[in-house]
Amino acid sequence: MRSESLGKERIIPEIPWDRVGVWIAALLTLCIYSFLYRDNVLYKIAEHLFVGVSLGWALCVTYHQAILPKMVYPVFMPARVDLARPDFVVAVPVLIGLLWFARFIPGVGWLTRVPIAAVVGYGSGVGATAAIHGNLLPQLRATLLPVVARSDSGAFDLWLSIGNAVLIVGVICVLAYFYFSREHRGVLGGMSRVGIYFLMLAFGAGFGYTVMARISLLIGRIDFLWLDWLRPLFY
Amino acid sequence: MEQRDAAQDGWLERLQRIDRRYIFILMAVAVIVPIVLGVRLPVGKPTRPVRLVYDKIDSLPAGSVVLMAYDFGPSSAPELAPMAVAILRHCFSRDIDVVAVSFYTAGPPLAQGVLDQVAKEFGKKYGENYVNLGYLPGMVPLLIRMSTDIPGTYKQDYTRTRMSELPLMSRVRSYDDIALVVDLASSDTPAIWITVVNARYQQEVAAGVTAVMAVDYYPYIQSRQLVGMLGGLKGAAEYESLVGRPDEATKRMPAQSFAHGLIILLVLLGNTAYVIARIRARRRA
Amino acid sequence: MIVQFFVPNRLSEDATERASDWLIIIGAFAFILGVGSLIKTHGERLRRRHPDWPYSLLALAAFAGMSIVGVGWGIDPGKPAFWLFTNVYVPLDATMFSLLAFFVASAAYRTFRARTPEATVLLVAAVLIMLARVPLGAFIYEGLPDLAEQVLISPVTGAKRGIILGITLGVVATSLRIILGVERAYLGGE
Amino acid sequence: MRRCCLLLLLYIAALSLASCRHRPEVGPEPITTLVVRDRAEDTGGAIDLDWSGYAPPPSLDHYNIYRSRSAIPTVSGLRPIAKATKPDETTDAPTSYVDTPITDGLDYYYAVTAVDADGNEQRVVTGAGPVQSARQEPGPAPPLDVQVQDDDAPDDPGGVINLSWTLSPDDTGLGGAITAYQIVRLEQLEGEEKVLSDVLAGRSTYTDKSGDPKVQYYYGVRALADETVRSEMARSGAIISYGRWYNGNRTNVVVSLGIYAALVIFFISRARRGHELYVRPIPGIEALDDAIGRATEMGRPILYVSGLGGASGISTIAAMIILGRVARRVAEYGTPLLVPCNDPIVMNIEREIVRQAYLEAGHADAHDPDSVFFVTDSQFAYVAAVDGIMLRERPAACIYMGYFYAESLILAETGASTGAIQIAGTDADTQLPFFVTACDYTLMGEELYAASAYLSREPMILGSLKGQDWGKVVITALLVTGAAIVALAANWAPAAELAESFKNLFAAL
Repeated sequence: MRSESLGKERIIPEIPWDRVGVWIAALLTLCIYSFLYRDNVLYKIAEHLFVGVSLGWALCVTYHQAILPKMVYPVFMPARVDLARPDFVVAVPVLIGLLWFARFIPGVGWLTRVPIAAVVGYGSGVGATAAIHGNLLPQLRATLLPVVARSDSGAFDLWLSIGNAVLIVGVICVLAYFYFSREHRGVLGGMSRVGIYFLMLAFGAGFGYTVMARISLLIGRIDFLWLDWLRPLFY
Repeated sequence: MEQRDAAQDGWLERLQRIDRRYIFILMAVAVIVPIVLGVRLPVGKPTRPVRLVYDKIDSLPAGSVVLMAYDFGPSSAPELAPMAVAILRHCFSRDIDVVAVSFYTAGPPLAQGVLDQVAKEFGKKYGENYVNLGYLPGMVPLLIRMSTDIPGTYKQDYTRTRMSELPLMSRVRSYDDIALVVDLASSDTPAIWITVVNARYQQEVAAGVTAVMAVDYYPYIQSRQLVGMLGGLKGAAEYESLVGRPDEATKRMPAQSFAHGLIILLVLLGNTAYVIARIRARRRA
Repeated sequence: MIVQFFVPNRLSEDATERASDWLIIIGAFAFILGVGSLIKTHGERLRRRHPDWPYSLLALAAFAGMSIVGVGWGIDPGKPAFWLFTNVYVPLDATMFSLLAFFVASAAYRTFRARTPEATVLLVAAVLIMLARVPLGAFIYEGLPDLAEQVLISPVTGAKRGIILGITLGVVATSLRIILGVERAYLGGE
Repeated sequence: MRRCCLLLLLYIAALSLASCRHRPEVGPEPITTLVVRDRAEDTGGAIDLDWSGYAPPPSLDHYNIYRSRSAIPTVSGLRPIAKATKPDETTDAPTSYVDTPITDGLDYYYAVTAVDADGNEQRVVTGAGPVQSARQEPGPAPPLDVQVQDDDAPDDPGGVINLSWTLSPDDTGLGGAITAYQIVRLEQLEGEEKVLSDVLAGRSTYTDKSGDPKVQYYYGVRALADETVRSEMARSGAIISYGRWYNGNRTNVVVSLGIYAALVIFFISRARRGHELYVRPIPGIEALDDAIGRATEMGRPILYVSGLGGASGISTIAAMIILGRVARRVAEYGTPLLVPCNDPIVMNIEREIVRQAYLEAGHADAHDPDSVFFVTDSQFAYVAAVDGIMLRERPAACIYMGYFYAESLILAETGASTGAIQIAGTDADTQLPFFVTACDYTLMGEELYAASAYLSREPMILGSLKGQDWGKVVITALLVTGAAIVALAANWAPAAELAESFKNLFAAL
């Protein structure tokens, strides 16, 4: 067995020697793992508890971090949000927000579309410019690479050149795959076939990277069960 | 002869369609055994993206401010919390101050735990050397707002202390006062930091991401939109070795290796069975 | 039919600020409707004595308990709501996520078969990365981690960039359709 | 039902009771005397405050200090300029304070209030004043020649002023007699100062971004020797800053958006005039109908998950559009539909969409509004619940459209284990590998948006798809040209400048 230094400096989950907490956490962890065998009573308990607690937490967070500082304080306690005088403009979004409930009142149900338009309109307005500015232009610029590349010393760099060429071909072929308004035959067909290989390669690599992350998480849980829950029972 | 063939085919078939639960058991064993027995393996040399982050922080003068975004919840903490610890140790050991934010509801308490733990090691004070601003919803608009007025955007910190009472915040008005943003993320928030904050305000951004996302962010390193990146537990382990304090991540690497080995073995096994079965079928035909 | 009155005026940073605050408030109201939906679903199950009604009761009780404790006593560290958060929410969340380790293994085993050339490419790339990302890979062959990154970085970056560019065009086109009012399906009608 | 309502009422009552816990009560004992006077033997700009107060330690947390140019009858609406807090748990809060820097020769009024641990402030205000600060000892030589200039960068939002000055003759750099320069801003030449920042000795420029555009300001710079010893203030002339209406750095964004919008609008209007448009078949979409058909045959429901993106995300919007078509088909066949939601806004919109779809299909009576329901906004609690639904309701088809995070594989593997047909579509490129491996059909990236266009068959939307394709052609052309130019530049020096300017076309500033 390893030395006792292992148990120190644990960050997650941060449970201050509270054995009850550890026991609850450990038992719930096992409840979820029981799902791997099949759906059962324990999993159902954990699942419903989880749904309830998570929504309750979300309500608390909304209350403390959105409702109070954005709606209540600006009007009733301006000093708490560093405002000199009450800010009554928040009434406008409050009214728009109330329109969500229009659905329950016959005849004015269409008013629900006002908040919908607000949310979706905002998203698309920000989305369009952000997409071009943050994605399209920089990504294009980064792809402008010399296919006949020289290393810093000025000598011809074969590997870099190949790498750059592959990259550019990859971008173009994948774009060809996403060309919708023409049948994929001939040159376009060939390019889109190549594009699929590029996509598969990227997906395979993505999968490989993910395997690592997911296993890290499992290790985290097993670490918790072992170090925080079981091991102290023996020592 | 005919009968033996069929029997073998059956065996191969079964190997290919093995019940998922056997795989689950194998996986559990592969992870539990190294942890319980405390197996050790070396970490290996740090990769370039990790080095870039380390070098960047290492080059900042004392008194600079690093903005750390804790954009992850407890579920990704096994991967990202060790990174946070390693990076914080690096910052605090170089007298760099840290402002923490979160665009993930469950982020702030985690941030607080990690910050307090590392601050204690280095005797750093809350409010002077580090601040946790907590979570606010609506990431993109917030980021835009922070470009002009960070204290005004947050108004109060995570424990609802007003900005005027946090000495560190008097030095941090906008991105101009921030030397580096480090986004520790379990979702696509680094892309938002890049597209909004790096693109618009030329703020340097580094990322610590889960291993899943690592592959997505290579293009950004190459296009220099990201200073560097820590990917997954391995990235954290590498940073730990750069900072010279092997910890959590380093200890967990052996179980990681075992589990990877298992999956690769399974894939090879499945494919061997598949190929043999196909060759047999073809030969019979 | 619907006026796109809410497209933010990008000229004014002030307007953007306002808009974001407003969206937070509008979102808070939608949240109330969401909570109502949950209460209704589970309340209905209770009333009809659906076979799973005890679980519904548990979910409602957990929700009510958590929200009352959290609203009343705050959600800062040291408060009861925070205790519930760390000892109930956190482990459940992390465990649910860690189920992926098992699913990744079974998905890899089930579907990683060299059936077609495309599938083979996927398979090889995945195995290569898996090996390279742990010390085990360097154990087999020292240059493997570097080799894997080198071989994969160009084509993978290329493919990703292709996807990103395509998505960007799609995003802008969809945004344009919405702003021009051509796309109205999201409003529930045409 | 009545019991439900009763429970709900009880809950709301408990919640409101709980939220009432933080009611302000009577504050702590007020302070008794407050003495304010100019600090002796300094170089000006400092006022000493001393007060005495009776407040037993548990009820007193700290003192708030207020300053104003007029008498302070009440502190409501004012912000404290400082707080005098206990240095540690065992020591009482201090009863004196030095207010610096302030402007010499102006009248100031002060008030101090006691605040208890719950944040309650004393009601009765104890104030003092007026008082003026004055210079009583010579300090270091001031900096000279303060110049101000309105910032004129292409992305200037207004309110940005660049300051420069000549260093004080006493400034010998860091470690010398002068430690720093203090920058202040004034709205009137002899008015109140607002301290902006201190810059280290040896520096002679500063940019103020905190001002408002179209407001006249004066600036002042002082050399600081230490906390109380400072030079006279060197003042600048008046300046008003103006912002730019148009961010010149972003011309390329406007131009590309313009070109692209023109392309899209051109094809949309062409489509409107009845031009036929071809769209290549997308396998995943064809599979949607089969899946609905199969579910109907089996008499099992269809599960539609529209991702974890918010309502304003483009992929979520695409998912909603597809949901609209699926719901219509489902309404025609009378197949049950389950739409668990993760975002309350999305839930509300999708309810509306599904209701409309049933209405259009002429089966408004068969519509169950609760088929679209909210689960929770927590990622994994949501997944736990959806997994439960899959195993208990056994849907014949699982459709995942929209933006996904790590949950993609949990959903897809659980779905696969129940034997359902699975169709996925996402632009979350991290999650595509999992959908591709675990689902029967996957719409990759842009295909998701194209699918919504394809399904609607509406010429205008197809037209925009055509515009998108032309966008790709333009990008490809740019890439090929660009790569050629860059390759040329790498090997032939004269082309380098051309390559640089070409690259700068895409600079995102």
